[in-house]
Amino acid sequence: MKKLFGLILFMGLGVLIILALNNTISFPKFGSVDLSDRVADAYLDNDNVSEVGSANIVTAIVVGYRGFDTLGEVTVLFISALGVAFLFSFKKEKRLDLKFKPNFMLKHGSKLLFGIMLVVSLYIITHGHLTPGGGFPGGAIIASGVLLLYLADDKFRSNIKGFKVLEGVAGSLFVIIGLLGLILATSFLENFIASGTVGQLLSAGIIPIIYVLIGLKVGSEIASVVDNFLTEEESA
Amino acid sequence: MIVNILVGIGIALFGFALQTSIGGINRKIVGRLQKRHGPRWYQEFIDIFKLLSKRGISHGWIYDFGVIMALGGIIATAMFMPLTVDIVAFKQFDNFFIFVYLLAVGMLGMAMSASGSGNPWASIGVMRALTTMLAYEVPFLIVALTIINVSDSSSLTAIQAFQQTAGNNWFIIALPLGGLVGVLSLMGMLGKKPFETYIAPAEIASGPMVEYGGKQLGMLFILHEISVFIEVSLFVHLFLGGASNIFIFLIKYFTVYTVVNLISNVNGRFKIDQVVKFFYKWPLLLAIIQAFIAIYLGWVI
Amino acid sequence: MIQYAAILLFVLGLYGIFISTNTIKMLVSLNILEIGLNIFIISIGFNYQGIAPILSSVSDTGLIYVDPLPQALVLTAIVIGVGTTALGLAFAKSIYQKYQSFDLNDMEESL
Amino acid sequence: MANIEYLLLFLVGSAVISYFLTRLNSFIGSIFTIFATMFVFVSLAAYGFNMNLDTTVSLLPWFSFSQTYLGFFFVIIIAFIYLMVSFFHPYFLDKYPYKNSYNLLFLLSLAGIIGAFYTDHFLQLFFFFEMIIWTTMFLIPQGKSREAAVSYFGFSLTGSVALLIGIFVIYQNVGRFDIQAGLAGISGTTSVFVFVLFMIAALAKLGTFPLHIWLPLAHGNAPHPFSPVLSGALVKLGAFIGILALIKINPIGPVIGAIDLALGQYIIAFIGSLSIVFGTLMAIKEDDAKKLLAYSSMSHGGYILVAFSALNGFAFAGGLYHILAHALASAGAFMAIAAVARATGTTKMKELGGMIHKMPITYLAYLIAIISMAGIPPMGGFISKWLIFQAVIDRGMILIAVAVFFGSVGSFLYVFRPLAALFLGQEFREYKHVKEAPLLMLIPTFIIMGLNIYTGVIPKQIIDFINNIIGENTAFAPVVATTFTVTATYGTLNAGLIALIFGVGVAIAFIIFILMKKSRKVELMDTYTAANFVHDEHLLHYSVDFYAPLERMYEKQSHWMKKFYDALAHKVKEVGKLAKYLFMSNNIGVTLIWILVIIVLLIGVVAL
Amino acid sequence: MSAVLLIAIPLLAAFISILFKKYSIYLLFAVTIFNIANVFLATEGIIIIGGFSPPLGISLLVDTYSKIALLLVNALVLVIAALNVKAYPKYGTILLLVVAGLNGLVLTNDLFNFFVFLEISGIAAYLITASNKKPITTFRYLVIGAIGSSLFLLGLIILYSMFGTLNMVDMIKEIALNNNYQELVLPFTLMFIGLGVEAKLLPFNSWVKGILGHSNTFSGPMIASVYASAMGFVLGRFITNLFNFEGMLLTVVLVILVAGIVLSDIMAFASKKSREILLFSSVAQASMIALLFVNGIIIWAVYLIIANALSKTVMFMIINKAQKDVGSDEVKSLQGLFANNLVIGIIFTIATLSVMGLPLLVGFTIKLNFLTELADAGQIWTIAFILIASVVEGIYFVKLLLKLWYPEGNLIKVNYHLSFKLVFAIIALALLTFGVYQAPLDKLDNTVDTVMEVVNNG
Repeated sequence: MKKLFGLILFMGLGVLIILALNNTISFPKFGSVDLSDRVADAYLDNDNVSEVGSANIVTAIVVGYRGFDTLGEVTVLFISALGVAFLFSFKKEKRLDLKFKPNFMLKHGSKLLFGIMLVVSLYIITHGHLTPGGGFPGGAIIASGVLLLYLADDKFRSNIKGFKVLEGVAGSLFVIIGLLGLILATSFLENFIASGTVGQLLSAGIIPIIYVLIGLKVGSEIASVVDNFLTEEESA
Repeated sequence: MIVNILVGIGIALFGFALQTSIGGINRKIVGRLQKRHGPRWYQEFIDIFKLLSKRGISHGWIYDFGVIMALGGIIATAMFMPLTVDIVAFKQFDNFFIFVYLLAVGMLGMAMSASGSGNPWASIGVMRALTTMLAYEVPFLIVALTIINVSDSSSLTAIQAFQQTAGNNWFIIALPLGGLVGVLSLMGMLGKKPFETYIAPAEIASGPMVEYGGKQLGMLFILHEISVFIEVSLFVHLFLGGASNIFIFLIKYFTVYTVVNLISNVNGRFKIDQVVKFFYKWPLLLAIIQAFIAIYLGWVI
Repeated sequence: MIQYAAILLFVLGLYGIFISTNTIKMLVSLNILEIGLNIFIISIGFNYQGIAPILSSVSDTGLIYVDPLPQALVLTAIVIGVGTTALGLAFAKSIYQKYQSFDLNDMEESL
Repeated sequence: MANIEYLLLFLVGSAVISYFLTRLNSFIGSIFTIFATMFVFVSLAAYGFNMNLDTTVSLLPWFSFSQTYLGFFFVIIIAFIYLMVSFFHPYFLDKYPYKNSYNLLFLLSLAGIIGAFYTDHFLQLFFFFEMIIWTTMFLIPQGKSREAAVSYFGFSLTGSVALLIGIFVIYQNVGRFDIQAGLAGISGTTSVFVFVLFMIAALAKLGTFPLHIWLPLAHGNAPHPFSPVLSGALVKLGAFIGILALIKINPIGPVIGAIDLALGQYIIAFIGSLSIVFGTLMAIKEDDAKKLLAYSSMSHGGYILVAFSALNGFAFAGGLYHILAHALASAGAFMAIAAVARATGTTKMKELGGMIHKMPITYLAYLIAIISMAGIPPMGGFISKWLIFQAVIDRGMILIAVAVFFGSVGSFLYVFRPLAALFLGQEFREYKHVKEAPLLMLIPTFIIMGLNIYTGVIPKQIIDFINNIIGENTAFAPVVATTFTVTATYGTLNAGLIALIFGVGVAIAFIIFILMKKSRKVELMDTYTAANFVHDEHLLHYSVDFYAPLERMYEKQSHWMKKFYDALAHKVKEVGKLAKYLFMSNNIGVTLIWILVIIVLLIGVVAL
Repeated sequence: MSAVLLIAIPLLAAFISILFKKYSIYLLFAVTIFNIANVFLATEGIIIIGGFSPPLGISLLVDTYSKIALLLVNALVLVIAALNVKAYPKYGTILLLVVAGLNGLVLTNDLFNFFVFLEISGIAAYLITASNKKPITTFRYLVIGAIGSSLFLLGLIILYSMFGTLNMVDMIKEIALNNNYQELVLPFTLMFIGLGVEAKLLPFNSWVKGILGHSNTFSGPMIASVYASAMGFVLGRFITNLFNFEGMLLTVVLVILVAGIVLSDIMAFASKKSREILLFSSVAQASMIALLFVNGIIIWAVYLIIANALSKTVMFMIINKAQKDVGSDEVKSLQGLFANNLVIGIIFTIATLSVMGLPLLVGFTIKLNFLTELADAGQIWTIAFILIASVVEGIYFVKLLLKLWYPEGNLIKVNYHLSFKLVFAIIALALLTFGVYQAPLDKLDNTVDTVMEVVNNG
C-alpha cells in the first residue's frame, strides 16, 4: 500500500516538473536548442578553437576552459578513494576468499588481455584532445583491467603502495602545472605552451599533458578502491 | 491642641461611662426578658474596678505591653469620635477610615498579648476573632463606600450634617439595604449572639481572654466597653443621621444598643466558617446591590 | 521525449530511496537518480541537426553542433556519482561488518 | 558632581573587585560591597534629589542618560534597599556554593537598575532590563531550589520579550527609540497593542495574578539576604513599566460609562484586584514565612496596579507612596525573617516559636514592618492605602473596592500569622542558645524601622516629591499636603495627629497599668489548660494551619494556576516530541516527503 | 598572491600528504596559517582561472564578505585540528580537503564549480562524521546529502538551459534582463532545497540529529561550527544575489524558516540529552541566519554566523569532552559538571548567554540590531515569532546551565586539557568584549558589499 501511494506521489512530482518546464518560455524545447544565445557558441567560434588548439571541443572545455572543475572533480575521486581506504584500514589485509575459484586458463589469459587493455587506454588518454574520450575513460579502462586481474586470480594483490605514490604524484603534478600557469602566464591553469595546429597530436598546449596525468590518477584511484573492496582483515 | 486632646479624653471617658451604664441597664432588660431582675445597673462598673484592684499574673513583657497598646489604641479611637455635629475633638480630622484602622491596632495589641501568653487556646481565640473580623468588615466597608460616595465626604461630622440637612433623610432609610447590612456587621463587630464565637463567655476556655486576670482583664473589659461605644456611635452617625444635640445622641445610642442586644438574645451561635460563609453570601451581595443602585442609578430615597 | 524520460527516471530514483530500507537498494536507486539526471543534462544540449562537437579541421564552418558544455558537465557529474557511490558502498560494508545485515530497520539500537 | 556613567563603571569595577576580594575572604568582600553600595547611594541621594546628576557620556558613547523624577524615585528606593541588605552579606555568604560570584552579581544587578531608570532610550532600557534578569537569575539558585530560578527566568523572559515586541511596534510607528517621544507618538489600535504588551511585561515583573507562579518560588527559595532585594526592589521594575503603560500610553479604548474609565484601565484594575484576593488567600494558607511574605508582595503588587489604573491624582500619588511603603515594609519583614533564619536555620513556621524572648529587636522590626504592610495608622502603609481608597471610592468601582477592602483586612490576618507563629507563643528548648542578630545586622533594621514610622507620620516631603513626579508625567492636580496632613477628595488625614493621639492613649493605658498592683511573673509553660498538664512546649505552640476554618473553604481551588502552567509546559514538550517524530525521524523517506511537499507546494502554487 | 592559491595550495598539500602519512597534520597547520595570511594579502575583485575572459572560463570572486568567511573557516579549522591533534591525528589529509572545499565554496563565482566544491566538502564531511563510529547515521547523511546535491544540480542545469551561462555574475544580469520571476521558481526551489539540506534548515535536516547527536570533540565542532558557518555564508550569497525571493516563493520560504526556528527551539525544549539541545539550537540559529539573509540584513547575519560559530565550537567541545569521560550525555548524568572545573563553567555560561542573546555579550548586540533592521523592514510578526522562540530557548538553556552548575549527589570527574581552557578563554573574552565594546562592529558595517556591487562595477 505504501509503495503504491509513494509511486503515485513521486510520479505526480515528475509530471509536475515536466509541466512546469513546459510552460517556461525561456526553457528551450528538446532538440530545438540554438547555440547562439549560449556561452557554448564562443567555444565553437573558430579563432577560439585555434587559440586553444584542441579538436575535441568537449576536451577543450573539460581541461581548458573549465580546468578548475576537473581539478575539483579529480579531488572528489581522490577523497572517495582516500575515504574507502580510511574506512578499511586494517593492519594486515588478505584477499577476500570468494567461493568462485578461477582455473588456470582464466588466470593466465587475463594477464595477456590486461596488456591489450593497457595499450587501448593509453591510446585513448593520449588522443583525448583529438578523438572523443580522454583521461577519465582511459583511467576507467586501466582500472577495469586491474579489476579483471583481481577477478581472474584470487591470490592476486596489486601493488597498492605504487598506486598510492602514482596517485599522489599525478595529482601534485596537475596542481604544479596549474601553478606554473600562474607563474609563467597570468592565471592559474593557463596554457603556457604553444597550442600548435588543431588536429595534430602535439597540439592544444598543456591539455594532453593534464589529461594523461588525470588518466593515471583516475586509474590508480579506482584500482585502489577495487583492492580495498576485495580485501578483508587478516584474522590472525 | 491641648484643649482638643482634653476634649478627646473627655469624650473617651464619657463613652466609657455611657456604655458601661447602658450595658448594665441592658443586663436588667435581658434579665427581665428571662423573668428575673438582673443585676444593678452599675454592676459592670463594679466588675471592672474589682478586677483592677486584684493582683493578676503576667507572662512576660509582651503580654503586658500588648494589653497597654490595645487599650491605648481604643482610647485613641474613642478620642476621635464625634458625639454630635459640633461636639468633636478634632474638627475636620474625624475621618471614617481612622476608626476602622485604629480599631485594628487595638485588635493587634490584644492578639499579640494573647499569643504572647503561651496558651494555644488564646491563639485559637485570636484566630477566630480575626476571621470574624475579616467576615463582617468587608460588607461594612462597601456600605461605607456608598455612604461616603453619596455624602461626598468621609468625615463623620460631614456625614451627619449631610443626613440632617433638610432634603435628605437618614441613611438607614435612604439606603435601606445598606442599613440592614450595617446592622448585621454591627452585631458582628460587637460580637453579639450569632457571631460571638470569639468572645463568647461559654467559650472562655478558648477565647482570647483565657490567660487574663487581675488588672489585665480589667483593662480588657474597659477596652471592650469603649470599643462597643465606638462601634455603636459609628453606626448612629452613619445610619441614623448622628445628633444635633447630646440628648438625641443618647436616645439613639440607647435604642440601637438595646435593639441589637435583644436580637442577639434570641439567636444561637455560628461556627467560624459559617460566619464567614454567611457574611460573604447575603450581606456582601446586598451591599454591592445597594452600592450599585446608589452610585450608578442614583436612587437614594 | 527523452527529457521527460530522464525526469521520470530521476523521480523513480527518488521513489526508490523512499521505499527501500536496504542500504544497497538505496545506493542503487541513488544511481538511478544520478543517471536520470545525467541524461537530462545531456538532453539540454541536444539539437536534431547538431553533430558531435569534434572539428575535423579549422576550416569547416557553418555546421550546427550539439552544445558541448553539458557534455563536459556530465563528465564531471558521472565521476562525482562514482565517488559518492564508492563511499556509500564502503559505509554499507562497514555497516554490514557491524550489524551483519544491510537492512536499516533491523539495526537493533534505535538512532 | 556625580556622573551616572562613572557610577555605572564604578559599580561594574567594584563588582569585579568584590569578586576577587570574596575569593580571599568573604567577610572583607562583603564589607567592600557595603561601602560600594553606600558610596553609590550617597552620591545618588546627594545629587539626584534636585536632579543635577551629570548625564554626559564620555566613555560609553552609545549610552544616553536623562534624569526624570519618576526614574529617580525608583532608583533611590531600590538603591536604599540594596544598601540595607548589603549589611547582611558578611553573615550569610559563607553558606552559599558560589559565594564569590554572589557579590559580583549583586553589584552588577544594582548597576543594571541604575542604568534602567536613568536611560531615555528604549533599547538601553531593555539592555539593562535583561542584565538585571540574568544577573539575579544566577543569584536565586544559590538558595534552596533550582526550579525557582528556572521559573523566575521563564516568566521574566516572557515579560521582557513582550516589552521588546512592544518597543519594536513603537519603533515601527514612531521611527525613534526615545522613550518619551515613543510613548507619546503612538495612537489608535497600535497604542492598544503596545499597551497590552507592556502590561504583560509589567504583570510578569510585578508577579501579579496571571503570571505569579514564580513569585513564591523565587522569594521562598532565594538566599535569605537576597529575598528582601527581590521583593522590595526588583518587583518595582514591573511597577515602572506599569506606569509607562497605564499613565503614559493610556490607550483611548471604549469608556465604561458609570466610572468613566477606559476599558483597558478597568481590565488592569480587575487583574490587580484578582491578584490582591488570590495573594491574600494564598498567603493565609502558606506555611513557610518567606513564601507567605512573597504572596503578600503579590497582593501589594495588585494594590499598585489598582492605584495606577484608577487614573486620578490621588490614586497615582497613592500608588507611588505605596511603592515606597511596601518596599520598606517588605524589606524590613524579610530582613527580620532572614535574621531568624540565620539563627535557627529554618523559615518554616512549624519548626519555630517564641523568638521574641531571644531576639526582641528583630521582633520589634518585624512588628513595625507588618503594621505598615497591613496599612495600620501610625505607619506609611496606612497613608498610601487611604489615598488608594479615596480614588476607588471617588470612581465608585464597587467590585474593585470589594477586593481592595478584602485585601487590606486580609493582610491583617496573614501578617499576624508569622508574628504569632515565629515570635510569640511557647519558647522552644532547641532555640535556647539563640542570640540576638549581631550589631551590623541591627543597623539596617533600626534605619528601616525609623523610616517606616517617618513615612507614616510626616508625609510632607514624600508627597512634595511625588507632586514633582505628577507634574512631570501626568496632567493630574498635585496632592495638597502640609507637614502632617494629606488632603484628598473626601477629607484630610492628619497622620501626625493620629500618631500623637495614639501615644496619648497608650500613655493613659500605661498610667492605668502602673497604678494597679504589680502582677506576679509566671513563666510561659504555666498556663490554664483545663487540668490536662502538657509538659512539651511544642504541643502548646499553635502555629500549623493557623486559619484552619478559612483554609478549608478554598483548599481545592488553590492549585489551579500552578496546574495550568505545568500543563502548558507539558503541552510544549508534547509538540516538541511530535516535531521530532515528524522532522527528525530515522528513515530518509520522511525527509523525501518533505522535499516533495515543498516542491509541489511551490511549483503548484506558482503554476496555478 | 592571487586568491586561487587558497584552493590550490591545500589541494597540493593534500595530494602530497598521502605520501607522507605522518606529517599530514603539521602540513595542515602550515597550510591553514598560510591561508589566513593569504586572505589578508589577496586582491579583491574577480580572478580568472585558465586565462579565459569570464563568461567562458571559471572565475573566483573575492570581496570583504568572502574574506570574512575564509578567515573564519580557516581559523576555526586550525583551532579545532590543533585541539584534537592527540585524539584524532589521522585526519590531516581530510582536513586539508575540507579547507580546499570550503574555500572553493566561498570563493567560486561559477555555479557548476560551486556544485563540485559542494560535493568535495560534502564527502569530506561524511568522512569526518565517520569518526563518530556510527556508520548508519553517516550513511543516512550521505544519502540525503547526495539527493540534496543532485537537486541542486538539476536546478543549476535548468538555469543554464534558460540563460545559457554558468557564471554567477552573468546569470544575475541575464535574470535581470528576463525579469519573469514565474519561470525562476522551479530552479530556485530546487537549488534552495539542495542548499537547505547542507545548511541544516528544518524540513531537510533529519540527518543532523544522528550526526551531531553522537558527535565527538572533533566531528561536533567541525560540523556544527565550521560547516554551519561556511554554508551560512554561501546560503547568504545565493539568497541575497541570485535568488532574491519575491511573491509566493518569499512567503513560503519565510514560513519554512520561521517554523524552523520555532519548532527546533520547541524540540530542544523537549529533549533530555545535552548534545540534542545544542544541535537543535544550532538548527534554530541556521534558520535564523537564513531568515536574516532573506530579509536582506547581511551585516548582522554575518556577525550572527561568527558569534554562533565561536560559541557552538566552545559548547560542543566542552559537552563532547564531558560525554566522553562520563559516558552518557543525558543532562542528569552530567549534573554538577562545573562544580569542580570552574573556568570551563564560566566559559560555557558566557557562550550560552551569548547564544541566548543576553546583555553584556555580543549575542545581545547582534540580536537587538537585527531586530531593529527587521522592524525597519516592517516584519513585526517575524520579530514576534523569533522572540517567542527565544523565550523557549532561554528556558531550556537556563535549565541546562543550572543543572550543570549545581551537583546532585556524586561529583563527576571530568578534566579539561590546559589548551582547551586557553583557547576557549580567548573565545569567551572575545564574546564578552565585543558585547560591551561595540564600535568595531559598526565600523565593518559599510565595507561589506555584495556581488551586486561587483556586478555593477564589473
